[in-house]
Amino acid sequence: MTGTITEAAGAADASAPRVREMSMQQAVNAALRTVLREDPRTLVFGEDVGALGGVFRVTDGLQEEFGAERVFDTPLAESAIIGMAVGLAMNGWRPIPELQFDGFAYPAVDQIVNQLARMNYRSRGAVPMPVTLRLPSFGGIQAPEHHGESLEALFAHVPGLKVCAPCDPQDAYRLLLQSVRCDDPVVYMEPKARYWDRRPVELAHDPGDMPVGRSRVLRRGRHATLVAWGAMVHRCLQAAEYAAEDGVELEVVDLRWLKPIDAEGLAASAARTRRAVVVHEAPLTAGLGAEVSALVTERAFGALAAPVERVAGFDVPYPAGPLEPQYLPTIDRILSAVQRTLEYKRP
Amino acid sequence: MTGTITEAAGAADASAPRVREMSMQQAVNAALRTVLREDPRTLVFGEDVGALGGVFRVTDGLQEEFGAERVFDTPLAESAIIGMAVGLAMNGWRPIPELQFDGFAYPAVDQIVNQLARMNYRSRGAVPMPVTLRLPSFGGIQAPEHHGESLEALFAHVPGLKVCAPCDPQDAYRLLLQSVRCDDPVVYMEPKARYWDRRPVELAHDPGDMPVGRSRVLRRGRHATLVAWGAMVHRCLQAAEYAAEDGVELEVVDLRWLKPIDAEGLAASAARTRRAVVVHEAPLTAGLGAEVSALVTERAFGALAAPVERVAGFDVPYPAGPLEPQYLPTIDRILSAVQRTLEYKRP
Amino acid sequence: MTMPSPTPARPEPHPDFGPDFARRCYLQMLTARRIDEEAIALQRQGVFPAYVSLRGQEAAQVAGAAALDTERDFAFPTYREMGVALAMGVDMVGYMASHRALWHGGLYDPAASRFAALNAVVGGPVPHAVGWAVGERLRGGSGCAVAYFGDGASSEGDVHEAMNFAAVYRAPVVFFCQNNRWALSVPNERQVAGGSVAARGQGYGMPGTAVDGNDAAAVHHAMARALERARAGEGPSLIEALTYRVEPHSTSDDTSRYRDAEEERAWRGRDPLTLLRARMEADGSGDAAFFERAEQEARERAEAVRDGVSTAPEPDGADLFTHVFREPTEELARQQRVWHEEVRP
Amino acid sequence: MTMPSPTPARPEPHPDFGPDFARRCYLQMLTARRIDEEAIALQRQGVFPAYVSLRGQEAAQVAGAAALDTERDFAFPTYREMGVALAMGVDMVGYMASHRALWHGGLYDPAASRFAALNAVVGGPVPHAVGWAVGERLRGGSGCAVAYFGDGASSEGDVHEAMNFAAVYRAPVVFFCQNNRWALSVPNERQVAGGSVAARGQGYGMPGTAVDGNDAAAVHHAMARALERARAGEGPSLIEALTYRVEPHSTSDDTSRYRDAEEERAWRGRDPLTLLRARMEADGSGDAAFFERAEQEARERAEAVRDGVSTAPEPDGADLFTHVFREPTEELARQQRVWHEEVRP
Ligand SMILES: Cc1ncc(C[n+]2csc(CCOP(=O)(O)OP(=O)(O)O)c2C)c(N)n1
Ligand SMILES: Cc1ncc(C[n+]2csc(CCOP(=O)(O)OP(=O)(O)O)c2C)c(N)n1
Ligand SMILES: [Mg+2]
Ligand SMILES: [Mg+2]
Repeated sequence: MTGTITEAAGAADASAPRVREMSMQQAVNAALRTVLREDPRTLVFGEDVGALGGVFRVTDGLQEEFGAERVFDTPLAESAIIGMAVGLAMNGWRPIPELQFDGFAYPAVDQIVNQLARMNYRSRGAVPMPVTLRLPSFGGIQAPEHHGESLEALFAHVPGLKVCAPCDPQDAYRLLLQSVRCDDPVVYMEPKARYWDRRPVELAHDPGDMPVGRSRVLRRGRHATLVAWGAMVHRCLQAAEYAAEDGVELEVVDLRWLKPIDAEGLAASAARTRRAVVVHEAPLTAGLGAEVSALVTERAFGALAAPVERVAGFDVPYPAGPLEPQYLPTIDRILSAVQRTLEYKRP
Repeated sequence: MTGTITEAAGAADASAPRVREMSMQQAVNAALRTVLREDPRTLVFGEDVGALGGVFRVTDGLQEEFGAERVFDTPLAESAIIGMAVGLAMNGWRPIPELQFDGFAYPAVDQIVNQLARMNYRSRGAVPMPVTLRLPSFGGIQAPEHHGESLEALFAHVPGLKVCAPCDPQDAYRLLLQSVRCDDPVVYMEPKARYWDRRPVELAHDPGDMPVGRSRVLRRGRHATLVAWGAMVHRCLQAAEYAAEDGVELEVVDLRWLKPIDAEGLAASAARTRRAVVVHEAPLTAGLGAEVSALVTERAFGALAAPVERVAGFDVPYPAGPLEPQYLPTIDRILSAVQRTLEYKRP
Repeated sequence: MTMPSPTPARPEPHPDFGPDFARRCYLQMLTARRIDEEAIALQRQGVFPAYVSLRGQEAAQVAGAAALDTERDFAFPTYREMGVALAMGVDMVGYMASHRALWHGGLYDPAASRFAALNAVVGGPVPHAVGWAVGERLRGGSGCAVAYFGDGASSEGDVHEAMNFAAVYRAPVVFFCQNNRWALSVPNERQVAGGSVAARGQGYGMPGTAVDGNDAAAVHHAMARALERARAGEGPSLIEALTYRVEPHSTSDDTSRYRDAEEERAWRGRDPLTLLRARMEADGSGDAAFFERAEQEARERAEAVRDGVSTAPEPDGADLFTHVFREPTEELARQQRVWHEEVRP
Repeated sequence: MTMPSPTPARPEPHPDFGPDFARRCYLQMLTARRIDEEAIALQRQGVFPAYVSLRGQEAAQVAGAAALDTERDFAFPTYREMGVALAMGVDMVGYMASHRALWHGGLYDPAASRFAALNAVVGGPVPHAVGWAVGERLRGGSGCAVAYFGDGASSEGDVHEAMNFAAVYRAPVVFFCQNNRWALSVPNERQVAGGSVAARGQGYGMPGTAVDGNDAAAVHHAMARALERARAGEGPSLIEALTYRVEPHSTSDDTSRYRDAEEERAWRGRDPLTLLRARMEADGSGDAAFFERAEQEARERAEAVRDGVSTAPEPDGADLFTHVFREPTEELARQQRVWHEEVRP
């Protein structure tokens, strides 16, 4: 594993963008190398990100390359990790803290919501917070308790935060660069279940026509739109494959930015297909799917032939191994929801 | 102030329900007295709830009546307050912790989400958590920073939690009794702006036909439904008054339970009026209004003549005094939204 | 950065620590060791997705927990307290079920076992112990709460808040830190400012004692004294059992990235089982026959646990919904119907 | 429950604390007192919705902060550090604007003032000081961070985490606790287990010193030493300034519910201004003319601040949106249009 990571890192060395196959975990690593190189104010820190290279090896080799001053371990305390990031930003740094797992972001919520997200506002712009909080997120890897949570609804609700979640290595690379270069705090949610997914990645330094807040249509279709982020994008693409076999053409939108949300992009797609299904891992109630549903309905009501469907985790604590596949949205559930939108008749 | 509270407390003494005018803050006090009396396992604790009687005097006189063993101050640490509540519940108590203000619930989020909400699940029902977390909430009193926040979307998203918010003294009394008697953890959100609102209260010990999860129609109307909770209910009622002058009859639904949400009740009302506007103080994006919008749309799509409108706080940090009235949903904004739903034409 | 290594107390054995007690401890420590080995094997065979070994911490866990009164005390574990579970008589198949990922909290009854559901939030359960203990005093009970946590956990705010609460309320709590020198890849030197968790006790006005965590008698002594103190109404204590995590953090970990194999080897040489055996051989409380019998019993028990957990049925999908609330909601019932119609395998 | 009262250090004045310095301190302490009085009056007149008085803590705040180098150090206040702001040269109208609720963080520039925006989260800013200090060392700078917090705040997990981080990183931080005996209605006895915040320092391997917080020279000495130590790369220190909140917690508070008026009276008798004046009269660093001039200057300054803050314009509603992000979003622009059309007064 180490070997290939080094190779990926090597790829980032040259200035000209080039295409290389790498896993998402390697793509994030390459992006971290890029920003650590391009901006001496960037710092990477968190629990076990140094010598160990992080529990997912995402920070592998960074301490070696950039030294223990710019890439360092912290003691085990999430609130202080974010509090320290705030203080570092106040002193001109661009911190890239990692919280080890989604469920361990909760102890840091106070520092995230009450401090990080509003320091720029509180200081009327005198104290900006260019902080990128990396958070290995979501489920799908049969991990222990608190290692499969989806906190995007919480973060998206917080004024002053931006939130994104890539679904493939290319976007992981691009979104991380954008997040770190952004002068606002960004929560960057890495879908653990896709860490080992290998794809060709162009190590381009420029996000091109993908500004902050823009979604992507990953598959065109005309019968209904599927909206998802993180690992669920992949599942939606699979569902679209199945549906295509039955002649149902599904459009798949990768939301990417969970705040700001590309309301226009979503509405445009839903207006074209007249039907939408939003899919996420987090529990249904008060999940971000509700926001997507509301936004689409507000902006495309007249065009909709059926109410927006939500396929989400159930309103239960994220379960242990054998129950995980029954908790997460399945292809069947997605297709059933599509079916309902297609068969919907006004009473 | 103390005098009237004592009077209210006196009212709770007798066994027969009787009607008395009291403020919401007195009604909560009376409800606390009732549960402290009826169940020796109940405990009230938090910062300054003892001798001071709480910063809003909601726990006034309780330590005097029930002793410093059952009503006590804690050191200043929100996470430990909830962690202690979890441990007390594990030892058979029914804790009623207070967190002093909404914004200071954030340091306790880890204990609330990762511990309190899932201990019953984690233990497969062996270790229930009959905890009522009292949280003075929402804005409208021109308070300092972090004293005007609305955390209902966060709590409603957490599996294992129930959440309610009364809008008047009667319901404050009833909902607190229900919350404390419930064997699940309940977050009980007290709208600070309504603490001093005086109304007749019947100190009935039985919630009657208002089970957990049931909403109330506070005003009948046929042109559109307004949905709100906490202090915004009052504002919606005012808006309905104004609208009535113009011949627009608005139905006003007090949601009361923010989890579980009365989806059926909402849908039934919206189906009758064919239009709905949800109003809340929290920022718009990923607020509970999105859930209400999605639920109503899912269940009443065919009947809706217009998309559900959301009138919410803006996606900005809760502001200081003079800007507060410009942040909170105004009657004008509510009426404009109503107007939009009435004028809506499918493109 | 170097860390002043706290000098651990090496007290005389507590009066309770007689020959019978030593034998019981040894048998349980050995059983824990054998179950641990079976668990590592089960992980290698793919039966467990992952496992966190307690190897090297058997004395800290078993000999300490042996001082608890399981009729009235209550333990609050993290994810590594298998030896405590064993010493307290927890159903070990139910305990191990958590590592097979059958149910996060395990499949034993925490209330009946007086051993809380496994807790993966570092530091998270420590305030629960304080709440429980405050409640115990209010009830007029004489039980004590024991909060288990690691050196890494000592950095968490919750642990500080809990200690302060306990000392303010003089609650009957023992804060039991197993300082195994590593918190995943981070050593004490970069984790525990000042170098001693025990030294934190003084700041709260409570006794803080560092003991040799690989010396069963020393750990037992410290725990027994702390429990006596708590039961006498004298308030909480903090014990730091100095030990070592000889295995990787978990089966997914790779220690070669961050620590010297030499260090591991040195500590394997201070094996708590070897140390206890030597003591027992010296004082005559264990002879060859005893150690042979112990080995056999431990092995049999470990195999039974292995077989039990390997063949335990997977939870039914309906269990997703059953324990979320005590008082069910219509919405969750509706979601369960969706599960029933669209997911049920 | 009784609390062992820590014996405060009464060191010789620091060499810096000469006659000029004493006069400067006295003037600023007096100015803080007069501004405080004006603020209370403004609250009574309804100009401020509420106010938190620092009365009695002028020595702890001003004499400590006077040791800071405002070219390179940085202070992290709570909501009660008006005297620190004054000593550091913060724009006091901008500072007081927060109490008039014009803008939560105040209307001064925290970056330029080297005094962070007011922070109402008890304990919340303490880790910021550590991050700032770690960053200062990384930059090769020689500045120190000073984290202000109260006795109540010492119970918060963030304060513990921050101290541990600072000591692990040997960051140039001074943890400055103003122990004014009360956290709203809760006295030290039920807040600070062990009775001493300073005693917590040892647990992190850092010096913890309790000083008489009403003795300007003692506070100054402790702060100057801690800054020297931090600048020399020797790491963080903890200072506990023992003082007293002679006023209610805030203008909305009612102390008769929870404390003895006698206690307040006794502490009013230990007024830090009186004490400093007595010292100055004794050692000749202040004569009657000086004190008269000081009174006049303080009063004038206070009146200017009062007038400034009373007449400061209210923020424009558009400010709701301006500072949420550095890089604006379309959605927020849309919401601003809604505000413009449906709300703008
Ligand atoms: C709050 C929290 N943060 C992070 C983690 C991830 N994590 C699991 S174990 C561990 C190290 C714990 O070290 P220590 O407390 O010393 O216990 P040990 O594993 O050595 O027994 C970490 C960082 C966690 N489980 N909980
Ligand atoms: C995290 C948090 N919890 C609760 C509060 C409410 N509160 C404001 S001040 C205060 C007491 C603070 O006491 P202390 O730290 O001693 O500071 P002092 O007011 O005495 O200066 C409380 C409980 C808060 N502001 N922040
Ligand atoms: Mg450890
Ligand atoms: Mg105080």
